[in-house]
Amino acid sequence: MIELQNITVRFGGVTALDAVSVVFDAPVSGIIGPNGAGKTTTMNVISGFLPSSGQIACDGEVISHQAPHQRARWGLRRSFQREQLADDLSVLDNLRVILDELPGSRRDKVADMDRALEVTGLALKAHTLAARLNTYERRLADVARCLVGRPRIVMFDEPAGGLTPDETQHLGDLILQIHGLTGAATLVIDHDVDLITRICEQTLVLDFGRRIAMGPTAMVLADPLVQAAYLGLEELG
Amino acid sequence: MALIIEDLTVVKQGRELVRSVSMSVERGQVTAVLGANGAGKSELVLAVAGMLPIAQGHISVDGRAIQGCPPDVVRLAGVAAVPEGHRVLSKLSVDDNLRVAGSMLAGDQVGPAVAEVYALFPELAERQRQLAGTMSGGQQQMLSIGHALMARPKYLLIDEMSLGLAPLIVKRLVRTIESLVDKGVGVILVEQFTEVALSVATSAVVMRTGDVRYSGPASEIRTRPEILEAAYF
Amino acid sequence: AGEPTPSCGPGKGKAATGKPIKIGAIHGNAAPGDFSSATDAAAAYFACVNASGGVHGRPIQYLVENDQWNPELAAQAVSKLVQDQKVVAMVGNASFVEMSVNAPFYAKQNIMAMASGCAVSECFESSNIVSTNQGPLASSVGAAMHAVEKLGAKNISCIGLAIPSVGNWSCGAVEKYMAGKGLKASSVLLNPGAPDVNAALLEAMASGANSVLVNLPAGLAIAFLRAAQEQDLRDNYSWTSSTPLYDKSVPAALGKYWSGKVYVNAELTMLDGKGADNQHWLKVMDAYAKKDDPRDTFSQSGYLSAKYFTQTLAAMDPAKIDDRAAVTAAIKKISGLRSDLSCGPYYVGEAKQHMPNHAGIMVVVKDGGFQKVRDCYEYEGPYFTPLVNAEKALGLR
Amino acid sequence: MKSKLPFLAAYIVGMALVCGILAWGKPLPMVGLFIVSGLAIGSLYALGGVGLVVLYRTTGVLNFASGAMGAAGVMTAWQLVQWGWAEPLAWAMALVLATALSLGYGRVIAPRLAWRDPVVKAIATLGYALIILGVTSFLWVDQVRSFTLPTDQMALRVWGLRVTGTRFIALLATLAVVVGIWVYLERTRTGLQMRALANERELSALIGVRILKVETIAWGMAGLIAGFTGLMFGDLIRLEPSIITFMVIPSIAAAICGRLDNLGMVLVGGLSIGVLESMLTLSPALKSVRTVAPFMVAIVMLLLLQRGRRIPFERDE
Amino acid sequence: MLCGLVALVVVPMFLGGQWVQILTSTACFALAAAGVGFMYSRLGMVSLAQVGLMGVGGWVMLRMNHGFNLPFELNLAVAATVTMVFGWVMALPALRMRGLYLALITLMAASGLEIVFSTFRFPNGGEGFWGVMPSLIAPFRRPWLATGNEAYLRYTVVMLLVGFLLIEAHRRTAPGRAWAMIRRSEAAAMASGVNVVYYKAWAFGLSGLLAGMAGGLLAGTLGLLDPATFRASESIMLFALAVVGGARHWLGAVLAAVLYRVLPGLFNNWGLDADLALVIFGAALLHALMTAPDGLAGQLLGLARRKEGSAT
Ligand SMILES: Nc1ncnc2c1ncn2[C@@H]1O[C@H](COP(=O)(O)OP(=O)(O)OP(=O)(O)O)[C@@H](O)[C@H]1O
Ligand SMILES: Nc1ncnc2c1ncn2[C@@H]1O[C@H](COP(=O)(O)OP(=O)(O)OP(=O)(O)O)[C@@H](O)[C@H]1O
Ligand SMILES: CC(C)C[C@H](N)C(=O)O
Ligand SMILES: [Mg+2]
Ligand SMILES: [Mg+2]
Repeated sequence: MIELQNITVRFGGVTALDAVSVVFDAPVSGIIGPNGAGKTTTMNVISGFLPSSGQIACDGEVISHQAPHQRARWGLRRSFQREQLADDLSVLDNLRVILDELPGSRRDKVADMDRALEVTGLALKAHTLAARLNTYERRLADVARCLVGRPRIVMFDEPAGGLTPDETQHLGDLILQIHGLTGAATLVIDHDVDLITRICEQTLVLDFGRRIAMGPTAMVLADPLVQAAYLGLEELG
Repeated sequence: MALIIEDLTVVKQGRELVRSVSMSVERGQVTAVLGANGAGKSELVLAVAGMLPIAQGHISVDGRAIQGCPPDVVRLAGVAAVPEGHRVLSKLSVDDNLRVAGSMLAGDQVGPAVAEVYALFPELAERQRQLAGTMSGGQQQMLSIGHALMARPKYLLIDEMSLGLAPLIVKRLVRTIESLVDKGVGVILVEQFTEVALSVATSAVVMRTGDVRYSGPASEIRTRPEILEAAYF
Repeated sequence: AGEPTPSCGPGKGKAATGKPIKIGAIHGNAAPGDFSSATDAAAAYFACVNASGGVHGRPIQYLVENDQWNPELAAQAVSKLVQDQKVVAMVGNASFVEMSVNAPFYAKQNIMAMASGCAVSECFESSNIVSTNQGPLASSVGAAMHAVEKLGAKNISCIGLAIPSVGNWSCGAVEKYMAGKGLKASSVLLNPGAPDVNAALLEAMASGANSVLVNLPAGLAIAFLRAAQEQDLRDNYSWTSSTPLYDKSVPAALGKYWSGKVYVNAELTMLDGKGADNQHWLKVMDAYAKKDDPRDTFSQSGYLSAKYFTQTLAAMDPAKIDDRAAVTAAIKKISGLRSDLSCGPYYVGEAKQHMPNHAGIMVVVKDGGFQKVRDCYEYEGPYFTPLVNAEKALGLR
Repeated sequence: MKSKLPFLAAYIVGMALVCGILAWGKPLPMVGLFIVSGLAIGSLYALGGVGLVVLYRTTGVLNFASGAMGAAGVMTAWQLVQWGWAEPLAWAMALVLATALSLGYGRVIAPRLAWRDPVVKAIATLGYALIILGVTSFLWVDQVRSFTLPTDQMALRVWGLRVTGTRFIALLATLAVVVGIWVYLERTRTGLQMRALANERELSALIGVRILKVETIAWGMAGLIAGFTGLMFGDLIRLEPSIITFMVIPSIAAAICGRLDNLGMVLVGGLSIGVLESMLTLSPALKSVRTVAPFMVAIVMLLLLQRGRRIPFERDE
Repeated sequence: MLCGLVALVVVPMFLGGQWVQILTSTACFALAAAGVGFMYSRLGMVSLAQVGLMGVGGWVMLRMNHGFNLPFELNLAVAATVTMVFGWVMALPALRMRGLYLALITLMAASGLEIVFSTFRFPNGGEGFWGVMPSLIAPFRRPWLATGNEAYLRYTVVMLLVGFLLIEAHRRTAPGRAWAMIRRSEAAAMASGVNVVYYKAWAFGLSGLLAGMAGGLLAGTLGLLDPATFRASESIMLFALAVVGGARHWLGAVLAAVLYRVLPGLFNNWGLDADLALVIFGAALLHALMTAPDGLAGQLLGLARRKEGSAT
């Protein structure tokens, strides 16, 4: 369960998030909204990259006072809208960076990484330099990074961007497995409404930094406010 | 009157990322380029734009050869490319980004051209003074497309047009493409959302690992999706 | 043209043959300054010696290295000369860095360096280096003495380099000299690369001095004097300088403004001096040096070192000439050599400190050139007491 | 820009405080002398810094060779005057030479390094500086020279210090460049294109900026400023190629005060560095290291300007 | 490896005194170049103060030598540690900065050090804290294993190898991975649990440690140091050469030092005018930067690899 309480973020005069309060209690939840609505900003706040007012908690544990790297060690994982694997490390080493910072025996860590590579189907590419991966493989590696080291919150920022429908399908399946494998709560931002509909039980809709809807995904998408602001259905109609 | 790519090969670090690819688009037509990841579509776009060296092949615009020309000459020749990954001039404001993209227009043309882009993307108009680097991913994508539109091109190449854009915007863009095509612009559209691409395309090219696997009318792919499937797997 | 080519050394005309005697030298020639004129002159002199029959019939092979103002290169150069080439002595060295780096090495290898262009304290306060030139300390004290005795200086501001072994050392000696006279002096130290000389000028003004002693390399000194000119201070102070300003290109660079106002201490005789040795120096340079090799104080100094060295070698047992220890011993025995180029006698001796040349002349910048205003006078001050005692012991006084 | 004003005010107050402490107990006329003298040298730092920032903002290259170009120019001017050329012609030739050197680099070498990171581009100019310095010191062997401009004869007393016409020219020229370049970059199309190019050269080309043309103008402009700066340094500092060449390092200190971006701050930074350096002479303990002032000020400024900056998400920045 | 060891023992015996000196100095600078090189290639951080830091190490080394009667190794350890801490203190406030700004702040520090060195000089056995006296310097104690010049060269080369191994050990373990991540993006590194400031400071410290060692060893070659060696422009030059040599590989550091010390030695031996040598040097620097993006080491290794490829 992820709780955001009264989160406000300002950039100079612009209010990117305006007193947003929300509780995500599904295994996989979505965040949607028009461009610039504040979705990425929300993830950045959760990661601790941006100063904000308000409070962030997970399963009752407040994490908003922690530095970003402490949150990561605590169990926060995320991908970026512009993915950011270390190009001069192998896929395996990209995972190992996370485990390096965590306690645990070497053997457990190796097993942990093996499982992540197995699940994502990257086992054969484990020793390939990240620079050699194509877009899809990089997304898979992102997922693998989110599987290691006992994650508690996992966040994906537009994971399906630039993927083909089949790749999106497969990636969606992987994301759905995360909760079962690790117990982590997952947040997904994407503009692919089909993907959100398929994998997210509940969805938050932001517009101009404000929460305009929250609830079961199907219900939220049927909301006329959401349709007007995001899907543009009536405009087309 | 067409943008013609013939026998194009692109080599990067000893690997042939694009191998003898030929395709063309006429003024007022849309060619969709489809294919799974790593097919070499982005490299193709960059090569046409003059951003990657070409190992072999010819590219011509309305009969004039442009292969080997630097990017600014290619754009002056009327070909505007939107590269993948919403690239913007991060330290310049939105307004300056658009103005500088209008460098080849006559001085009095710049204002109206900027206004047109703002009309298409009111989201940008609200943020004229904001530094482009601080905008959200989708906003940067709009700006990146705005760059290309500023040149009032004869041919437009867009790599991953819908990447990071809200459905509402994608719909709006599709209509814009259609109206550009009506005005006689030739468009090459690289898309993962095949639906979107095929809804506007007249012809289609399907690529896989650097090769062309299919080239023909778009309608055929719409009716026979197995062509695509073959290219994807 | 038409003049007979000069002859040098003990030889009697025929060019020398046989196994060469290897002599080394190190000069500094790179970005901040060119100190090669001493070795140029020494090379010309040795060429002249060889053409005139060499020493004991053998030619001198003169090996010159450039330290490029780089201490490591200086150390490498000396290794090459002393260890690899096995030179028997160093003659004509002129550098800002070489001596401080290599002084311990010379002592350890028991080789003598008869230097011609010493600038730093280590050069004068070392057992195996002896220099023909005076360096900043002696020259500054000489200038200060002139300022006090002839220009009415009561309080001197000594403008030196902010380098302990140069500026602090030499301006410090000026302060001690003044204190000994019951007068005042202070030091203003400038960083060699400092772009701003104005603040130093203001500092000098603020010290309450009535006389300014410029003890800087020529380029910096000119910049300093131009700052003073900018403030139109020519007539508010008396102006003296140590040797570096005694250079042909200086009067032009200073311009009319300073004509008759800047008094410069010269370590050796005037460059156009009429003495036999000075004339011989000029002739040797014309005959054996390049046209554009400078004819300056360092050149005189290099000539003199080479000449004294040749004399010493010629007086040695020919069998011992390739024996470095013997050559060193012979050099250390030098005593009472005289020349019209310098005011006092030249001597070496066993000592931790060598500065045979501590008397000089004064010239003034006048009408685009220099005029002599004071002939040979010996410098006073506590620094010279041990030297005077040594000279007494050698029977030179 | 607006948020910088209180910062600027705080900076000036801080500087005044430090100088006040240094001047404590000293007679006022003397303090005045040191302040004016500091402003005089500070304006030279500023001039050098402004030249660097102009090129950096227009091409993204921090040019370690600008001092060397200026040095080559002023040495040439000196030589031509020695050969009896008319002075204005000799000055013009200095500007022409510096501009040509700058253009040569901008056209031949800079494009081949365009894709390297800014630090590598900067150190490459050091290579060029060495070439120019080497040739200059080879052609003009070590010898004392001096270079004077007729404006050295005119002077005005400011707080007891005589300030020559040349110094006023240097200061006014700095001001003119600050204002002129600001207007040029913000108000003209070419200026805009230069900013774009400095931001990202490849993308600028893609969106239609005529790179060669714009870069030629930028390097030409920078060369002209470097040549002028060389003439000023040759007159006001010393006519020694290596000294003028390495003046680029304290000039960088001034440039840093404006974060390589804000020309106004470069001016303020340069002047305040000069004043601080001059005032340090008043402290017996610190006067021997007063030339450290530019670097200390630059470090403090950069740290202050850096405060509160967010994590960079992108690779560049 | 064996060949290397044999060469290490044998080669110095055949070199002249001059070349022993040159190579010793080369080894010292290779150590320092390795420091800047790894920081640049692994983290994208540029230090333009490395030679300045060598000066700090050298200063401490001389201070220790003339002040206390301790063995060489202990002095060297102190010098390296002090320099490391100095590097930290210098870098800590600068760690939020990146790219050119970080480089320039280190350049400013180097310029400051240059002035401090030239004003106060290096200790030569004099009185007081600064320890400078005007006459002959006091003796310097070399390691008891290596008092002769040849032995000292071997000693320095061994220390250089130790330095390389230290970097390599880092590269293959957690710090190396964290650095690669930081280089990619600081945000991504933090999101992976990497304490960015800590690891950056670590890198600076390691680089400073190597500089300190290098400076201490350099002090041992002559038994004294001169401020002219540690000018800010030398720091820039060393970084430039580290890039030219190839920052990603230890061979690059060696090549950088060879260009920095051996080449000028050769020029000097050939009697080339110092000014013209500067011109050649500058031109070579530019040429290498333009044509060898991975440095000379990258080119050489690429060549070797291609040869191997065609052989098999
Ligand atoms: N430094 C800044 N200054 C001003 N505005 C900013 C700054 N950084 C972000 N913003 C604005 O904050 C808003 C929120 O951005 P955010 O990246 O969260 O959008 P998003 O919902 O992720 O959009 P997208 O779907 O396009 O990725 C945007 O309108 C952006 O322009
Ligand atoms: N420098 C490089 N060296 C080796 N391979 C590379 C390099 N750059 C890209 N590639 C590879 O080239 C292939 C083609 O890339 P490209 O970006 O053109 O594909 P695409 O069809 O646009 O797919 P998408 O953009 O959806 O990933 C990819 O497999 C990629 O991994
Ligand atoms: C440094 C200078 C003041 C000294 C000069 N080299 C001389 O011999 O007098
Ligand atoms: Mg976003
Ligand atoms: Mg692509």
